[in-house]
Amino acid sequence: MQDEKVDGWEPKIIAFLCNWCSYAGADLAGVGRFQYPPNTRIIRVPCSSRISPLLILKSLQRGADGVLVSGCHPGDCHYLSGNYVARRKFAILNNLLEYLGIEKGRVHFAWVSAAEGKRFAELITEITEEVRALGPAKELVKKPD
Amino acid sequence: MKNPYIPLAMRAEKIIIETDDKNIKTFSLSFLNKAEESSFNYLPGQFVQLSVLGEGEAPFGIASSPTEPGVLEFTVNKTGVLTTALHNLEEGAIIGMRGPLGNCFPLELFTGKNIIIVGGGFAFTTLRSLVKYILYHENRSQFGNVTVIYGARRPGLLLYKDEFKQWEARPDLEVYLTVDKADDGWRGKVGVVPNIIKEVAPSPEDAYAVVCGPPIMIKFTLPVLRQLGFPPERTVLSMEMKMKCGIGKCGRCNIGNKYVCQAGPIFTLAQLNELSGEY
Amino acid sequence: MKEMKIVKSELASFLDSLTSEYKVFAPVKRDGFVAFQEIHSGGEALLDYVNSKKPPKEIFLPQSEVLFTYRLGGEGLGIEEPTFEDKPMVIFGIRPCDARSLVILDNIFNSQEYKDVYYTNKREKTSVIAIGCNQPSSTCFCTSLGGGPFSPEGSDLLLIDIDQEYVVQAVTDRGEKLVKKHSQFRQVKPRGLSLMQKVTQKAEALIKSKVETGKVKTKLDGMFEDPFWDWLHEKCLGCAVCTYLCPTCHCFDIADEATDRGGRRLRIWDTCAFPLFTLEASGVNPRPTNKERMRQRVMHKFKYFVDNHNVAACVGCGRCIKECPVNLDMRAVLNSILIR
Amino acid sequence: MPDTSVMIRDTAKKLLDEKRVDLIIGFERGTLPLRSTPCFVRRSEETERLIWNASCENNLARYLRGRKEKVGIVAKGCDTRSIISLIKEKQVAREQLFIIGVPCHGMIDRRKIEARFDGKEILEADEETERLILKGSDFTEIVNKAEFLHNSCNICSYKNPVIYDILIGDRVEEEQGIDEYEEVKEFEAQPADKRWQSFTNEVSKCIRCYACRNACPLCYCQECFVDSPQPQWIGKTTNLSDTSIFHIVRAFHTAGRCVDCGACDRACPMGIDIRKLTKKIERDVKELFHYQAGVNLEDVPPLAAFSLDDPQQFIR
Repeated sequence: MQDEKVDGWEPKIIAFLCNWCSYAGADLAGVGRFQYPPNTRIIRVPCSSRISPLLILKSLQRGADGVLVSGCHPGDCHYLSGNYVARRKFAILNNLLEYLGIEKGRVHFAWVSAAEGKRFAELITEITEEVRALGPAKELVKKPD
Repeated sequence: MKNPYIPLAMRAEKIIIETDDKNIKTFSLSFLNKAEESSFNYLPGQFVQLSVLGEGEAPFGIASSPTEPGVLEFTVNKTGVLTTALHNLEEGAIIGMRGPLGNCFPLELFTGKNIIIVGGGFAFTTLRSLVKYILYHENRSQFGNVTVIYGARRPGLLLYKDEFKQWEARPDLEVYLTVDKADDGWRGKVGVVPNIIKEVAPSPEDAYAVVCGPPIMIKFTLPVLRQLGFPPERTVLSMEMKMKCGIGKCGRCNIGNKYVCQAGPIFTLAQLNELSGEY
Repeated sequence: MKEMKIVKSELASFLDSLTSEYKVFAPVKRDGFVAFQEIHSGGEALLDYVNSKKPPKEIFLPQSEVLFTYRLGGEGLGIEEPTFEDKPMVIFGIRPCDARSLVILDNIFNSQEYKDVYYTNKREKTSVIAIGCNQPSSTCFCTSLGGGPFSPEGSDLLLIDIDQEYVVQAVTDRGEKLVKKHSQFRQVKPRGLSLMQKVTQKAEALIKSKVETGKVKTKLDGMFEDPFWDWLHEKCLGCAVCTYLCPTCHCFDIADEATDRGGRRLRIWDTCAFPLFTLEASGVNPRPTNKERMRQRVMHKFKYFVDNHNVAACVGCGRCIKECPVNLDMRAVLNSILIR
Repeated sequence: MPDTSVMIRDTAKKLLDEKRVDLIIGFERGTLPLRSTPCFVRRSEETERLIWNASCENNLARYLRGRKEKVGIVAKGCDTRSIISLIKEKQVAREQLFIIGVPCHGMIDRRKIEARFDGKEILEADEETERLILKGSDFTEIVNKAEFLHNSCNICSYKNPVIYDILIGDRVEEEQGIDEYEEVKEFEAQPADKRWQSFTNEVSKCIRCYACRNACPLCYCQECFVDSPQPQWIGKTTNLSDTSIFHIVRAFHTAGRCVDCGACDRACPMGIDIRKLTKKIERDVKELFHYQAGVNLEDVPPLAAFSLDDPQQFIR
């Protein structure tokens, strides 16, 4: 069953990382040889504000067990205010998803700078464990009817 | 009874790029199951639905002629989801095909008549089928003089260049190629298709005009043909509408009370005038 | 046509006996409205209702239906056609207007040239048991379209409620066989027949909405370019309420849904009200505004369909009238066509 | 005091006669009891069709976009709020409009009446100030209007038009001390799995007719995400996952724009409780960003703005 943790199941996590900070942070994690679980698939985007709620929901629909959106810290946005706009958007989305009963811990938001390689590795480790604890995604997964 | 929604499996034997913008390719398809080939009987003007599974289905006029068995050819202009998917395929790919669908050019009416074939841009596909069919040695004598007027915006966008070269060399066919804008090597005519028709001024006597092209070309071609004396009953058009089922059920390709997929795609202008409807 | 009767208290046992042999669909109350659903015991069927929210066409033409599935990687296309269930079906409790709609849909899906196996497979194995309408709604205008509250067309059996029992008309051989096979059907007494007369006359008189649809067709023949269409659509929202809830609207889309290594091709309800319906990949749309789309809906139902099949694609069930969010009433549309 | 309908007609007639507008969008008598229907009047003599009553439930702001002509529009409180949103989003110009504001006592929810009479059809309805006289084939009943108003009307605190060029009749006293988020709070109080179940129960009724989207004055994307062929964001069927995403994303798109006029809810033929989503978002926008849609022309829409100290506890 989907609800049970299947033997050998590994969570799949989609991470949308902004090109200027978080992606560089991920890069630095690699260069610095900070270990983190391999469950995350990274999609590089120009800015965290590029991420539409649709991309997050679509990820959950098509088999992601967790989603992370990460951008520059406030004040650091390459486009000056992209992350501030994103912050408002995600505040509403985050509340809405929780309100509808989508488990907390499926969708994550973070600020990771280009200098935070270690933090990136830690963040991914934490998120992976949180999603692992939740088990495979349930609510929005598309099942053929 | 056969399920009309199930496509047959075809193999893309050859895919060639037709135009210099690489947006138009011609696909030569062969039947994976040879038994299906023998029951696939078509005539010029008919179309099929081609499928790329997972991407969908779209209608394409058959560009080859039934006089050359073995392959079916389709010329595909990259515009939407399905045509893009087709363009991304490589030779050897398996493509779904349903058909043949729709009616064909009124070949019986054409018998013994002169035929003026007018095409523009990418819309020469079923006209090519018609030309090849007429030129086939067993068929040629059944038709009178054949005139082909075909134009594109510029030389690089003309389809079937090698074939046109052969056709131009034939004595039993008059070919006029034209472009809106010539380049250095261009030897043909310069000007839009309606103007070239005026210039060539084919006689309407005992003749049918067959027109296929972009809406703007059709719009300006029809008055010219009328002026030359071609009555609506002897002006033949091939129509294009968005289609899904291809078998007169899904409800979207109608012009008035006729479904283009079943009653068409070939109509005479007289028929179209009678059908009030959007197209 | 021979009349029989069934006592109301025995109806559930009749349906019970059907459920063993047939897949039985009947009206049930769900989410606050009436819907046709498979029942497993006779008691589940709802008997006193005006009509279902969604028309029973969805039993034969579901909102989405798998045309085939495919798996990539093998020889050829890897297509697998769906298998059809052998079990025969019964629709019980359908209204005469909806039963007629099936006959109208047959024109499309069971045509000479191309038989739609998905539809016909279900249609051919289904017995239709209709219940006449003693209490037609004020939005019913079936009598204007060649039907009526007790029209037998499309039904195998027609039940007419005469209080404690139903008079049963076997409309077809298939209906006759059902009657013969089940002990719950008995001889009807003359009193029952005269009651039936009264009931049907009373109900027919209740249908006050009348539209001369025959004349509508003649008018529409010359109305394609009429300025009428310029304002008719003005309040229309361009949603699919009227067409999706229409028992005769049948237009559909075909779309693929891909998964990792395979997928399926689906047939999905579609509607002339949506711009996407006719939008070509090139960006050209022959019906670019609400005007053309509204004209198409009216023309398709009351002219084109009549031209091609000699019957209007409307049974006067009134669903579009009841449910339109802006009260764009088809009866009013038809009447304003008549005075053009 | 003259009747509201008469005043609307007179105003409309004057506006058309004086050529101050080319078109009046208002309501006329519908074809069914308890129904009025949008009406488009271009000639002075046709203004007689215009009416006003408690079944003028549609939000006419929906018909304003894309018009070139000068428009006079009959507008309730909620409609004027939608108009403000449209003006802010530059979908319609203030100068182009003549707003005929009509204070509103709330609109009748005919589904509530249907439920009350359990399927028995109402054949005739007469409206009085506070009561409705409802007649069926074998009954006549008098009911209190107030008991059968739309949910959005019950909690409305903008019964009076927010902007207008003329106000028809007297202002209505706004309700004080109503908790407009009671339903949202009730929903929130349930455990997460119950909430999800109740949400999916609602959207499982969806037939993808898009009446909610098309009735909404603010749902005007040139290409709605459900209509995009490439990428095709979600499937076209009534698959539960697809309909869930449709409703979540559509509701999300109303953030900072929704004025809770209830048009989506009223349009839905399947009775889906769409406001359960939009009302939550509306509250969040108010609480998080101190913004309320359509209450003035000045405030910058919340998703086109930001503040350095916006809440971010949810971000790691």
